[in-house]
Amino acid sequence: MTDTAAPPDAVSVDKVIIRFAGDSGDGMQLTGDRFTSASALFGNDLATLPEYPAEIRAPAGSLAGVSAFQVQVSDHDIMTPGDAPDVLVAMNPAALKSDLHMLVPGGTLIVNADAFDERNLVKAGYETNPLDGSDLDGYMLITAPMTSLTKEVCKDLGVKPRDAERSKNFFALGLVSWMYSRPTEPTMEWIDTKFAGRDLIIAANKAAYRAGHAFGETAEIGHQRVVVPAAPQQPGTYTNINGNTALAWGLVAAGELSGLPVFLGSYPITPATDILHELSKHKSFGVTTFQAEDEIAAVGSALGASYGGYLGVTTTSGPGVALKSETISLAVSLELPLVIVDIQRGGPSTGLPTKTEAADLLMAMYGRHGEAPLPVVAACTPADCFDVAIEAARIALTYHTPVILLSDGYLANGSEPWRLPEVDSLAPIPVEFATEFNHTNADGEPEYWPFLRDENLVRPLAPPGTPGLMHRIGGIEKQDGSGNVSYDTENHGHMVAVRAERISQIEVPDVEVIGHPEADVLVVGWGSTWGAITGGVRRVVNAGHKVAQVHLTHLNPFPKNLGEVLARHKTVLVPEMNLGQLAKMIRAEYLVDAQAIGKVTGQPFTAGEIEQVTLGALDD
Amino acid sequence: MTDTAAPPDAVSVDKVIIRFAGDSGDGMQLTGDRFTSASALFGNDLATLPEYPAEIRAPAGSLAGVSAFQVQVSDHDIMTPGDAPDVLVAMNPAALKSDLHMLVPGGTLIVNADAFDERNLVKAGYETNPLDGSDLDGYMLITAPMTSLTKEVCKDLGVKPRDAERSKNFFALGLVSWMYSRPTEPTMEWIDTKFAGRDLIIAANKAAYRAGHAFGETAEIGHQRVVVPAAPQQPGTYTNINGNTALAWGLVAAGELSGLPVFLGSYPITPATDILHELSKHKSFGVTTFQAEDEIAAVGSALGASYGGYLGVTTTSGPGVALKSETISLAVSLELPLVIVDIQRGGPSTGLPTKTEAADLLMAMYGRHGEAPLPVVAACTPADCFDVAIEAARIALTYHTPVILLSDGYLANGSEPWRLPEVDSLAPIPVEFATEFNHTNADGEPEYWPFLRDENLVRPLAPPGTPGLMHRIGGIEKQDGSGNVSYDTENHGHMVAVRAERISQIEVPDVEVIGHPEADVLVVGWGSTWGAITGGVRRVVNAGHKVAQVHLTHLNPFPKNLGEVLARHKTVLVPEMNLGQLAKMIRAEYLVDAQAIGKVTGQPFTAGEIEQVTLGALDD
Amino acid sequence: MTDALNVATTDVGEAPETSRSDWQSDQEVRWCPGCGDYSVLTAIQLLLPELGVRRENTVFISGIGCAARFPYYMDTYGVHTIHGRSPAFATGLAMARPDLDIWVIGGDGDMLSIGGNHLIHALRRNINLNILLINNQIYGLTKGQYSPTSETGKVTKSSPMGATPRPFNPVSVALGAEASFVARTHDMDRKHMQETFRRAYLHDGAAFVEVYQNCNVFNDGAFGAITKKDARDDMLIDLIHGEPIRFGTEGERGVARREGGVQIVDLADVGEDAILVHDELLTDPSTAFSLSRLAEGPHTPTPIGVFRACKRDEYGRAVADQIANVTASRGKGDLSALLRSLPTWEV
Amino acid sequence: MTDALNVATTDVGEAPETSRSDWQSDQEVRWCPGCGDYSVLTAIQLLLPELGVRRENTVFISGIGCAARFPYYMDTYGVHTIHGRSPAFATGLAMARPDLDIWVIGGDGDMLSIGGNHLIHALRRNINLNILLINNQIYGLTKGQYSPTSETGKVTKSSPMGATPRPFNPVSVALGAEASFVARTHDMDRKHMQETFRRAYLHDGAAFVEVYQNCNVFNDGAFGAITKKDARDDMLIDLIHGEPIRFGTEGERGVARREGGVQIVDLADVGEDAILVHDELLTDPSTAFSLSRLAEGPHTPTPIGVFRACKRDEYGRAVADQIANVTASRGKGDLSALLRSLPTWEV
Ligand SMILES: Cc1ncc(C[n+]2csc(CCOP(=O)(O)OP(=O)(O)O)c2C)c(N)n1
Ligand SMILES: Cc1ncc(C[n+]2csc(CCOP(=O)(O)OP(=O)(O)O)c2C)c(N)n1
Ligand code: SF4
Ligand code: SF4
Ligand SMILES: [Mg+2]
Ligand SMILES: [Mg+2]
Repeated sequence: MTDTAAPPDAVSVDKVIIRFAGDSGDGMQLTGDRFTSASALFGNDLATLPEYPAEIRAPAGSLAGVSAFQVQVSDHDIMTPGDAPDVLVAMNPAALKSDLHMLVPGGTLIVNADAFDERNLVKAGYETNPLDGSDLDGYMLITAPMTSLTKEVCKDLGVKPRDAERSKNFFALGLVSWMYSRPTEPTMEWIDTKFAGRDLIIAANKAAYRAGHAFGETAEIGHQRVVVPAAPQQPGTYTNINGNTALAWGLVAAGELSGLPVFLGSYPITPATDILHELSKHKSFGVTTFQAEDEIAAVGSALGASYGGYLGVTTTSGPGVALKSETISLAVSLELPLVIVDIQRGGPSTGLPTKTEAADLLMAMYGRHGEAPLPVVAACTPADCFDVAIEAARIALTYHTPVILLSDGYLANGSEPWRLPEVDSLAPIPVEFATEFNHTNADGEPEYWPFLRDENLVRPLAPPGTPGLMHRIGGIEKQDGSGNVSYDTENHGHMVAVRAERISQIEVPDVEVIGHPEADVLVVGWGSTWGAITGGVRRVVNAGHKVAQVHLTHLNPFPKNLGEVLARHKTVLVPEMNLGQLAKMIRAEYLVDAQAIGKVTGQPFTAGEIEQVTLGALDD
Repeated sequence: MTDTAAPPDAVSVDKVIIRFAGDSGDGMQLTGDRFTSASALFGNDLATLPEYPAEIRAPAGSLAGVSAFQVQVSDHDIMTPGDAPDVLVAMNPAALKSDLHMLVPGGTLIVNADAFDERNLVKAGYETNPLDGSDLDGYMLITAPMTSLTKEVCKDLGVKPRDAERSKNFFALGLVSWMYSRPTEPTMEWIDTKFAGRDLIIAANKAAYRAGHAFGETAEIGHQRVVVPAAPQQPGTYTNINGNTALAWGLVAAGELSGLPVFLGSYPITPATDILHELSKHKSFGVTTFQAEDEIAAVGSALGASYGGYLGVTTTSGPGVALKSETISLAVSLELPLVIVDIQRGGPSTGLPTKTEAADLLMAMYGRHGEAPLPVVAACTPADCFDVAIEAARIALTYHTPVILLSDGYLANGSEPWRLPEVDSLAPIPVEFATEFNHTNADGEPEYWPFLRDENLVRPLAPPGTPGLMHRIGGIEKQDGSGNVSYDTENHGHMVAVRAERISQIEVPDVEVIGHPEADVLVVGWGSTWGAITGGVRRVVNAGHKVAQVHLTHLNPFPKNLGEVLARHKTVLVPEMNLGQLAKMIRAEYLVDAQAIGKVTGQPFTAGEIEQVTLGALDD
Repeated sequence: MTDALNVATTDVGEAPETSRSDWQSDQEVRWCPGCGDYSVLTAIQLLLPELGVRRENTVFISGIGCAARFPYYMDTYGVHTIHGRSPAFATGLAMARPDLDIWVIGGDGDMLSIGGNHLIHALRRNINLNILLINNQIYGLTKGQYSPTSETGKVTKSSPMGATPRPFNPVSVALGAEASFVARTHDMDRKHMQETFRRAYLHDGAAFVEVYQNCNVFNDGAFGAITKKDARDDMLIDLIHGEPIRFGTEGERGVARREGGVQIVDLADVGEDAILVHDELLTDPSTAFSLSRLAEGPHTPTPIGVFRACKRDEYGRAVADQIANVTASRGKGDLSALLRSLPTWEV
Repeated sequence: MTDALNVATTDVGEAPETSRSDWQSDQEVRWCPGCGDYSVLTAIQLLLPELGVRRENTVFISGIGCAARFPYYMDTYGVHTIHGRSPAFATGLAMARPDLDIWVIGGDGDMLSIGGNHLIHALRRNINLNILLINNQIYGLTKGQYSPTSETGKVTKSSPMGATPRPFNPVSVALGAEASFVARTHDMDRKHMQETFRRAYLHDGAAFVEVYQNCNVFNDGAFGAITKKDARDDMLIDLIHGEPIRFGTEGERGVARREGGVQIVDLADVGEDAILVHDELLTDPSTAFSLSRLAEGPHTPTPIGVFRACKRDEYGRAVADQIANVTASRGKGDLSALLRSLPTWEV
């Protein structure tokens, strides 16, 4: 076994999409993750899509229990985990049944033949064994007795057959690593660290990996060895990161940049829980995490901490935002900083908790009683979650307002290589609390007015503990300036207008138009559709069509130049993982005939789909 | 004292606007109410606007404690309680201070001179007594020592001075009734009933009323006696009703019309609480009322009752709707009937609980996670609350969906004469529950599919207790048809589409265009702005301008002809008690440059304001 | 019109006999292999045929969580609502439909964390519900965070250094909330579960049952110290109405009163007469409360069985009675008369 | 960077002396004349100068309701949040700012109806808050609906035929929820209030005080039977740590244990030695719970004073300690290192 990254007999391709699918117990996420990491270390660009089964452990071997991990590995800058896999690894009949339709025609199909026994076939709903018939004729089929070969190599190590069986995913990894010329060493090292202290397991996993690798070398699997060369990348230090980790780190960074300790009030909910898990680990940054009794207490405690001078944050998914809306409305009224993170999932109601969707935009905008405007930002890639978390905190702390940050299940669990920023290059977030009187009353005495605004209409903040500046605030309408309760109707009208204006005046960067300079069709996107749109538009532009793209990180307020950009293009398409929510906002704001391209199947868009609709729009 | 409705010396006017203002303890609401009832019995058309002080009892005599009741009495069909009062009754300095600016120039000002003592003047913030200077020169000032005269006439009755003082509002009522030639008898009868058993109070109130009446007759108050003739009205039986009572009765009626018992789950909140109070009285209609521990339990219990085969209803205001949104999303997913009533008030947050506003429209539309569409209807006058409550129930029970009904504080507490419908003329709401299997499974066995839809995409309902039709439903995505949990991504996309389509297909009546047939300016309204818009547009049309009006009872789905109607007019104005929420919806839907005319001062629009903006739009 | 619900409900008369399989739905049960929820399900599916109730009159209402998947597996009516809200939904249903047998089922997170308020209000009101709180001292469905019943110091993904707050004792919470029926059982003893659930079913009003349940994936063995077969004799104190509270292989230990509570004693030390005779019917919940304090957590001898079962007005019935009384005294509502109940005038 | 909050907080050192007026804000107090809330306000404004605390370190957090207007009248920091959520808001504030004295104040509707869950969780966690539940057994602000503490049968606008559910006993609820400090006082005795609030202030952790308060507009006289001057001797049982629980003009009655609880006895019948000596410090809350059951409602002799005051870890400090410990052992977090904590590679 060699560790040459590019063996002499390998053909070079510019990208490959591989999908590992198996039972939840088969370790497919780990396998996919390892393949990804090895590819990342090798220097490829990549994008991943883990797909877990629905929340409860389904019976082994069932269709409901299928877990899959798709990764696209490329020698160039890519945007998505790919449209259709070139290679499908199916560890059991259920995996084959559920995912075969995705494989490109003529694609490579690797199956664990041992798993295709009577019991598993029945569970997957096969009447006859698909490996026997001619159903798979259109694919390059590689059947490997993964379980038995793994048991075999483990026997000598003294590993019990039942334990040995668990290592069969490393067989698959070894085989695919051979086929795609991935380096072996990083995986060996990783096994050593991951299973440190459990020597038998280390030995079994390594043996299985090597067996798979050897199977590739020796068995006549008829598959050409392939290499995906490294992608040209900006020099720097890279790590492979998923969206939720990046988001958590962004919040830690925002705390450091602002000099404020972070307080996270949260209640577990898929797919947001991992942010709570991650932040719970970072106490040495002064991060306080609080697992509240429910979402209302989660946001309430975060707001209380913000009032106390912390950077208050709350993380949740759609159902949680719905529950939090009354308190968010209080935050709007109190004009306190607060970051509300919504990792969107399939809805309505409990919906599809483990599938992605982006249908909470209008709730973020309007899901509160009364006129209660607040800024909304959205992340576009896993690594971007880091930047957008900082941006959300920056807006919250600069303008003293709650901010909603939208991410989604696809970004949360998907990962990509991330060139680490230099910490010193991150812009500080200056925060200054009030320490002095700011007003003189009729008797000529100085006093503190909590709602005396600056030129940006921003009020001062004096956390409790500040000598002399004692004051009272609340959710009842306040006199602008003094902050005293006011039932005055004119003042209320004024305050409603001021609250609207102060949000609409927030400075956000202009949108950049990417693509053809004189495009007829403009594709407008937000959130995790970025990758698919960029990929799709790039294909169409490369094919010579007049198409361009803008991406919105800031959904409220919109970038100042957006209206003018929209006006320049004949056709405006808005692909979204909902029924057209951003399209609605654009239409209302700019009276532009933005066409909604909705996808709400719990699956992200592929670049191919974007390519199709864009071409379709060009035809019109 | 005569009871001639139109004394021979009276001048006739077509309408008068009277505002009674005093301390919360002065009984102004009762006074206004009595004046209104007497006028109603007399045959006038009328519209009222009660204005309570903010929720906590303010100190007597303070500005915060002013309570007022405005009524417009007319000989023709009127729409609003009037722009500016012709007559202001000010029972104390605070009332004068806070409301004088509203009075029309040259208007009649009636004050209780006894209340203008040092203490009260200071409390109201007057440095000198305004009755003394020349500040009131522009008005027809009538000062009456109401307190002392009332005490005087009560002395002989054996009423203690402190108790007698409480009757001074009847003095004011007597005086104004004399001036405006209101019949006396109904008020005497009403006093007898209202205070039955408390003879001294009856005597005191009657004596005070007569004293006020006599004061008008005898004192040379220099005010011409006036009569507002009866308005031509459709023959029928009339009652004077406020919006919350009408809404409660509408719900009772919906129960009767559908044959379903009504279940109200509610948590008290201003200005919705009175609906709970009213429905609690109607147990003999089989109405169950449940004061829940919070809004979430309120809507949850109502949904549980709906599942059990009741007409489930929940009533609240904006903060409550925010809290209920997660459960409403469940109702969308379960496709169960449910009526959610939102009596809007000033927001955001606690806002202005006793002031009106209509800024919950976009929350009603979009305030839920995921794509969770539901029908939205809004009432336009107090009496209309009856019809719209029935309409909301009809949609909920016909299409098996939650429906949001929007009313507001102005409608809730305001009243108008209502010609009672014949009960037999109300259209029944047919409801049929499933009793039989509706599907045959693969084995040829019959079964019940809870999500097998009819041609309107409506699913059947089989409440528990129905033999044989046992089934399970939940908030997780369901397979269309069988209703079983389904994580299938295509099915989810299908269900999202079906849920959207079934709401958008709901049949609602077309809008009617009122006003000039070839109007350049179309004024579009919803909710309680109806009166002001109708009044304002009528004035402009009568002045010969090309202006028309449409009113939307149905906000989702929009009436089918709305787009075509909008397209016919050059300018579209949308006056709303918010910053332009309906305007946003119209712009997004029809790409029409609908202009938002926002008013968020806790006060309804006046016809005059609508007249002004409409004229302004004509100038453009 | 509205006097009777026009639902085609069951004729009166004997319910047909059923067997366990009649209560099993066609949905595949999807808990982790080895999960304690299976035995709870079995206990219920074995009990219901014995109760002689009708499937169409039986409803399972749940929130969200592993335990809350329960309704899908029962061939009865069922609603899988949202996290924490099952007692609220069930309250409306129970008030509307006193003819139904309603079971509310959910986890410790569902009913004591997000749903705590609805639970205590349902208990206070004494709504006619059989409430099963499946306590595994962990959030199962969201993959292992500490719950309001997790022991102090519990290390989980959301508490890597140990969770600091003190847990609720669900039996104490229920008693503090005026519950009229409070019991505890565990997933390792199907018979005991069945008997406890039967008692809950027979109770008129809100019956609260805490079920210790093993989550073998995220909190394996949380109750092992007391529920393992060979530990039970010494670690489970079975409360039986009218009997002295004794336990131990030979019944050699028992519970006796002491100043300000109850305590575990050796019979050898105090004699048989000192042992407390269990009385579920006491109107004063103080003794039941004391019993709930015997064990701080499931690792010292722990009482199971019915702590309290006392009669109190059921809320739904009280509300229905008001409706019936008014209707009897004033007659059925007349809509036309209602519209004319304020002063009217003719034009 | 984030080790210390960059708020200009007070220097250490003695707090300056203050007088009552220093604690009065410039806002006009707007309760109904005669409302019991006035005397609660006075008690607090008289107590705080005695405690020698700093105004800027004192915060009042409330929800919505008449009682919840409290913060506006105090010249301290204050937030009038939303209905039911004050314990949640205050929990975040207390965890963030252990240097503050936080008072949470609200009505029976605010804290036991909509806010019940936050309350019991704050008590369970033992967050460092002084919680005053102003119980007038009615919804005052919304003009008179029954509350979760209204007596069974209460006729109000929302219960014209009488409210049917059984009320909560707030002291029992708190004890069932693991509260470490539980007390009761009433608005007619300023001294008693002051002393009870002082004890709450001194308690480390969550201190829960139920204050019987007369709403003279919507529920006048609800507590009259026990709080009227001439009734107090016979109707209020003042719990004093270390002393036999006696009451009556001559101290002729007292509280004694009985099987399964406590009861009121005549000293003449049982003798002085039978009288229970009050012990707030008992770890087992059973006796405190029994005492809370002595009166079904405020019309028979009712215990006031401190039911329970026992030491337990305060939550905020436990959380802060974890942060301090990690920081001490691992050093302050280094962002650059964090970003490099997963496998990295160089390009
Ligand atoms: C509003 C809302 N918040 C959070 C969640 C996520 N969630 C689902 S179940 C659960 C807790 C599960 O724990 P438990 O109730 O103890 O049930 P178990 O899974 O242990 O049986 C949580 C937090 C949700 N579905 N909805
Ligand atoms: C979310 C929400 N629901 C309801 C209300 C209306 N509301 C305000 S205070 C209150 C109850 C007041 O009772 P309590 O808490 O006992 O205080 P009290 O006025 O008696 O002091 C209610 C229902 C509200 N403001 N917000
Ligand atoms: S996670 Fe735990 S509670 Fe949930 S199904 Fe698995 S074993 Fe059972
Ligand atoms: S309504 Fe009652 S509680 Fe509220 S201020 Fe008036 S007397 Fe006090
Ligand atoms: Mg659990
Ligand atoms: Mg109260």
